Amino acid sequence: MNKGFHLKRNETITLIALALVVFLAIRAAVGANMINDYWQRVLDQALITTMGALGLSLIYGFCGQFSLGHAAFYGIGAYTAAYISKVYGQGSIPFFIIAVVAGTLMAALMAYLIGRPILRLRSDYLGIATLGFGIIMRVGFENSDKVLKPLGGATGMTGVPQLMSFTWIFVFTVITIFLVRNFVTSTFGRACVAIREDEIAADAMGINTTKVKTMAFVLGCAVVGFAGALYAHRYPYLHPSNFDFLKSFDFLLIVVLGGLGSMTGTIITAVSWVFLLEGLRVVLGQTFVDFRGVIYALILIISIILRPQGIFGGREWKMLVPAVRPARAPLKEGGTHVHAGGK
Amino acid sequence: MMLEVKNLDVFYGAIQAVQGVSFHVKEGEIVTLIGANGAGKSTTLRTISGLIRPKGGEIAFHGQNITKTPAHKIVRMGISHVPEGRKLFANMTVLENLKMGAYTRNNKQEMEETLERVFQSFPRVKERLNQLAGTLSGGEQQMVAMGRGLMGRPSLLILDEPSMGLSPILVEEIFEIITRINKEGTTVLLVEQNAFMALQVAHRAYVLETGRITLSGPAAELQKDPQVRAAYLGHGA
Amino acid sequence: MENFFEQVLNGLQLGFVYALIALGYTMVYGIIKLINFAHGDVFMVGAFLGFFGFTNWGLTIIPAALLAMVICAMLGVTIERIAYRPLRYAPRIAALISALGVSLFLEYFSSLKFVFGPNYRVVQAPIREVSWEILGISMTNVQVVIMVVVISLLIALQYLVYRTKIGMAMRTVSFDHDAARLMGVNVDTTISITFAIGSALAAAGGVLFTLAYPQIFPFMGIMPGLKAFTAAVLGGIGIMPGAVLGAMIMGQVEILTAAFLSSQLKDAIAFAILILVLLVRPTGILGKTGPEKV
Amino acid sequence: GKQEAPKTEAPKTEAPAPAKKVVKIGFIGPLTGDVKTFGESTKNGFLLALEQAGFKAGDYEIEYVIADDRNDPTEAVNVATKLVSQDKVQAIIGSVTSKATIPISEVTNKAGVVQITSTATNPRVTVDDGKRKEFVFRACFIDPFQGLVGARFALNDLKAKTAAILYDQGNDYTKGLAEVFKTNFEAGGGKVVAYEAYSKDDVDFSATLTKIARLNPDVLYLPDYYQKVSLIGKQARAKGIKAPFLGGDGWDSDELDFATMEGGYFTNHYSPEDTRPIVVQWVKDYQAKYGAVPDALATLSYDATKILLAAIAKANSNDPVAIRDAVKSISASVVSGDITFDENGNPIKSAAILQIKDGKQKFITSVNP
Amino acid sequence: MSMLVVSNLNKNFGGLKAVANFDIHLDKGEVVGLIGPNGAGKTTVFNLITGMFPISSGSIQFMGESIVGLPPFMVCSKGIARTFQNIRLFKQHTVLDNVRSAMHFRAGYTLLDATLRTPKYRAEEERIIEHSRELLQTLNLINRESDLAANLSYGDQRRLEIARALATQPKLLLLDEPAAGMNPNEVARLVDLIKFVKSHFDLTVLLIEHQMGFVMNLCERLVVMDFGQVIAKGDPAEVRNDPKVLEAYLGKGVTVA
Ligand SMILES: Nc1ncnc2c1ncn2[C@@H]1O[C@H](COP(=O)(O)OP(=O)(O)OP(=O)(O)O)[C@@H](O)[C@H]1O
Ligand SMILES: Nc1ncnc2c1ncn2[C@@H]1O[C@H](COP(=O)(O)OP(=O)(O)OP(=O)(O)O)[C@@H](O)[C@H]1O
Ligand SMILES: [Mg+2]
Ligand SMILES: [Mg+2]
Repeated sequence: MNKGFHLKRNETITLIALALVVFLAIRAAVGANMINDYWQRVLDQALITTMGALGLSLIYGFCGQFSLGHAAFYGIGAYTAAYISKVYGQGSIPFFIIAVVAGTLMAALMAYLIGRPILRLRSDYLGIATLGFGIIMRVGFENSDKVLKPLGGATGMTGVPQLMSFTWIFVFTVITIFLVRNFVTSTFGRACVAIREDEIAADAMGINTTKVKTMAFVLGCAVVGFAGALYAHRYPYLHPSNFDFLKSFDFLLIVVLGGLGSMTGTIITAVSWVFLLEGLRVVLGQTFVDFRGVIYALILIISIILRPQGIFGGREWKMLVPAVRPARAPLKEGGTHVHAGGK
Repeated sequence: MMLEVKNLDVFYGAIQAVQGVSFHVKEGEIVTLIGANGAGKSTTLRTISGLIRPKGGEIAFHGQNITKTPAHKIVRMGISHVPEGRKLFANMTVLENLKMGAYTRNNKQEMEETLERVFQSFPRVKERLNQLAGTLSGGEQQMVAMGRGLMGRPSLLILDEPSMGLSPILVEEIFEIITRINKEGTTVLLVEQNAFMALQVAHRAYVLETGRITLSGPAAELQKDPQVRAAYLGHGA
Repeated sequence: MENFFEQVLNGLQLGFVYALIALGYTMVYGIIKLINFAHGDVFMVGAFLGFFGFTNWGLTIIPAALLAMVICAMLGVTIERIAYRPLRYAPRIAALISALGVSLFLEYFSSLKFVFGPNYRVVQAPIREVSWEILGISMTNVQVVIMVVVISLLIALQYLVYRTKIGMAMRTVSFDHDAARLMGVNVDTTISITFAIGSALAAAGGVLFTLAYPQIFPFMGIMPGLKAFTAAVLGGIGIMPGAVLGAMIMGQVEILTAAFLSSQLKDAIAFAILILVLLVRPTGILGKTGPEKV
Repeated sequence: GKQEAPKTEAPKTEAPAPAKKVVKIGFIGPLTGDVKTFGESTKNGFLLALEQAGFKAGDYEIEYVIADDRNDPTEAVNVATKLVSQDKVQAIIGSVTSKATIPISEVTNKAGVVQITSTATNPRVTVDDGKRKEFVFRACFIDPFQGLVGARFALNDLKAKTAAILYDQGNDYTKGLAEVFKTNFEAGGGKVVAYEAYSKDDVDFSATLTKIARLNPDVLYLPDYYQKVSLIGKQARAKGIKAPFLGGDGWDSDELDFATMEGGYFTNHYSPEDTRPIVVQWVKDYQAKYGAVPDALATLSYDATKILLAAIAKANSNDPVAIRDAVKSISASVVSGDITFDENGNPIKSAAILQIKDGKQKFITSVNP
Repeated sequence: MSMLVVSNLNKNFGGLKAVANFDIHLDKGEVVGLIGPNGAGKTTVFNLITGMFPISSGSIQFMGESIVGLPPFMVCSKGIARTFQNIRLFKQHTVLDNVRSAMHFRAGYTLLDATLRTPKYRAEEERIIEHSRELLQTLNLINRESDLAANLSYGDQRRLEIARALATQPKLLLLDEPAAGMNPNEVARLVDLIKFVKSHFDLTVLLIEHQMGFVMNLCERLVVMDFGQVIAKGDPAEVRNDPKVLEAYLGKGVTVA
């Protein structure tokens, strides 16, 4: 067999090139006044949501761990970063970086502390336990001002320097995509899918399921914590209701509509979903503004009925898939064992 | 004619699993379908009992077209299908599983009698009446599944690989039971991997290869057919 | 001490109210393994219908409740037809997302002006509240009605599912649709009946709920629905006595925390206890444990 | 690079005035979601004010855009950005809650668009971290005023020595009132025997009410909206609490459970018994158009819009800076009283104390700031 | 050399004694068959050896070391791999990925290597694919490597389970009814395959099977159990004529190829 030539090399470069083209196109559109502040903001929100959804995609889409508390980690990342940036940073870039790193790590740490015990639970039970964690965190956010005054508690937090721009957010999104892709296409990602498909068999095949599940959970939460930290620097006001269980459902439906185990689906759905919500505003105009929620719900029901496996269910865009060359066709029909043993 | 299948075409999405299959089963017969893995045997059976809708072809039971009849109505017409992989109700007890077999029958007295007959065929089942079916061993489950099929007092019993995973002594027993049920008046359509045994108990047989019937005839004849021996009986090649 | 007993009684009332919703939730889950997020919203529709029954249509409590139950049963069957049946062979999560969509739809649609409208309405109960003093603790007729209804429903449902033919059919459907069909069970009908019963239960819950907490609005189903579902999980989802037990615990934890610890923390403590219980019993208090057969 | 950051934010210059003689006003409110009913009221008030003005202010035509924030902070920012950068409005009326209004104020103030919120009471709407948001105003009281009035009324008129307070921990309106009431009640020599929180979705208050019943306070302060206090009031009476209820302008609605709240007092912007023609006319017009008695939310939104229109007329300009300056120095007579603004964009106006008596609101006294 | 020594093993499920005082002893390089009536406890023995269920009492020694109480993945990493009676593949994984997943604990790179795509990651991934493809080639599945496991036919799925087990590079292979659902012709091919695999990978094999043709052709030694206990052991010829085995398991008319 052709030793050492199983992996392709080029897809990373293609991906970077593509990102660059997209970036320049958007910048050009902004320059030509084709994208105003509003759509720019929607785009930024879409990218931040994409990051968060990729985090859940790791946890649920790839590793099959049903989490209904994703937004809580979004909040942990956002509040931690916001606190540091507001109280110590006051607009300085080094502190901003420290803030973002701290937000990410705090989300990861909390994910580890809660994930370690509860990842033993299965499917709906895990879902409800994570949901419970989300509600506990919300109560925490609501009372946070009793511990750290600047967090604002139930009345929300203002005064975080708005340092995030499209360029930053775009670069971070691309980095996140790479990170998630590299994880998913490694042995760790394969172990995750194995656990999703059959935890008992995965265990029997030597996969330390507790460890891998925790890893995916911590990583996925770190990613959404990171997204939260960016959110805090792009949206001037943090409020506990930004991070409650209804927000967790938003992430969930993006991951499911995108198709479980598909990064492509998650990314495309996250962006389109945010644009859809805002687009409805434009489409419905003032007369039908009341119907926004109704139409949103209908679109949700219809999309899932039309594509129950999600838009990209199980499939992945070429540039994101593990680049394994196809096996060279075997020389003869049949395998080696045919010649061995027996008659 | 009890069961007549004509030109059956069945698809899974774009894949055609059964292609123009025709065969029939006469009252009182044991007919077996044999063929390699993935030949389409189970698919054919699932189509007869209404679990899958065919793309083309016709199925008639006692002359009545049942091609479009829903599965739950077909059961009432007297066809019991013991599916591949047993499909027991894992979280119900053995007894409840058996009672489910008589779901379409409303006669309590009759049910008690049938139950007794099932116990006679499978004494082991009687020992486990209150165990949850999901915790039985493979062989035990197969016995319950067959028992459950018999509880409906079918005129046609469809068995999909009843000997799978059973110990030799039970395989023998299962085939004995099949013969006995048949003698008592139940017509049997049997799918088996164990072609050797199947051909021994059956009156007639059909060979299915990648979705088509390639051979048919009296079981005794097929047993001697060199092609069949080579492909399905494992010796003589 | 008297205070403590009175608080326990408060907890009982809240617990029974949760149980009322949790029973329907757990039954539907038990049969089709779907977290029917729309259950809380059917409950809301039931509450509105009851309200219209006794304020606009001049009905007394029982006819109003029956009417609400019948209409909600039809609503439940319709929802299943449109939003869940097409997903019967899809992954479980697809139906859950659809349920989420239905839930949002019912909430937003109901709050349109020409439907129920967005307003909060005060329900003037059609029965007069009477309270008795027993050993210094007061109890109301509403509390008694709710307790009696929950306990009878529990017994009726247990009987239905474990002793009747339709119940047997439901349990086979819960396991494997094809196998159920092969027994002669009409799967579609069975699921429709399940939804009809579940939704009628939700409606009954909605009407009784307004007796205890006389206020209705289109989003009223979310929190009680969530708490009831949590209660069902706590007790072991799919198991009806578990739903009642879980609801009792949720009620007590919430009330006792608010009474003796801190009203701010009551949700946090309630869910913390849920998580702790699940860690000890991963499938809920009455949930079946033991190794999976490999 | 680091120069980038400010660029994508709206530049900190004032929105350009259109060449035509047109002023575009945006309205933001929760028109969908669980507080849609608040959004509807404020929208009604807004539209009625525009209609009565004939969509004109001074020499200027008024155009308007209506937008929904679903009472969600993220959506509020998006929609405010949309109104500012896409619809290019010069002024915004809205939103209802502080949770949606604070983020909007961050956008409007940066973009130089005038904003008047009808009902967001949190001080941070107009002043944050000691920095005044020059373009942002409100038509309602801020929490300190109503809380103070309530506390004084309890001490002096009701002669209360002890009070119990229940508030929604997730809602800064009720939380703010509760805090200020507590401070002032205690400062005035009273004793707060219970200070208890609940959450927005709670329906059962029996635990705290049982506790409070045993403490037997002289007054029960319930600074929440009408629907919640109706529910709490009912359960409080069932628990045998006899003390009068006291609350804030959130009570002002036709949908308050008058039977339950009978005998309770609340602070408000005006009294429906007020014979000023503007009040009488307002109630009449609103009823004619919408078939309901206006609640506090509708009234304040109406007032906010009227103030804005008056300012536009006074400035006779569509330049947001000119409009802002006109608002600052305005002295308008609107439904909720004669209003001027203090340096923080808060209205200076008197409060009324009303009682629920025989199923109606009854004027008790008026309190000046 | 002793590969596996199980002694006095017991397992109760509630009141049911599924395994009772069970003993078995495997030497390196042996192919041993574990047979017995349905419900005798054979699968349970596999589950106990591989750590799926906690044992009630007894001892299990693998290469001189006790593996009692180890979780399944540890048991696997010590060198015991298994297949399942009811096929448990990773259905939505491709055939190649099924095999690669089983090499997870042998992948010699860290999360950091994976994230940064270091040369080490590349080298190891190359090695993993190389090895996986060799296995697929051996098991005649290479043509289907990019198909989803769910789309394979039953026989292919059984062979993929064996390939996946081999990917963990075991010393001891436990096969639970590998020939179930195969026709005699396919069974004969499977016998050849297992013989080849055994010698090629230097394995010890313990297998459960009901098809006597398969067992007699393949196994050097048989252990027969009933009601959780060993009722007979020895070479196939001895066992076949043991009256207890005949009565409990084989029946009279047993046909052995
Ligand atoms: N649900 C399904 N979706 C797609 N393809 C299927 C499905 N079920 C079966 N097939 C395919 O249809 C063909 C026939 O399958 P079937 O199960 O009828 O074969 P069989 O003869 O019963 O084989 P076996 O002996 O393995 O049971 C096979 O190629 C199989 O892969
Ligand atoms: N998880 C479990 N819970 C309860 N009982 C169990 C469990 N697993 C197995 N049993 C019982 O233990 C006994 C042995 O089962 P086991 O599956 O080991 O049998 P087996 O020898 O493999 O049979 P077969 O050849 O039919 O597969 C059976 O009676 C079975 O019902
Ligand atoms: Mg088959
Ligand atoms: Mg077994």
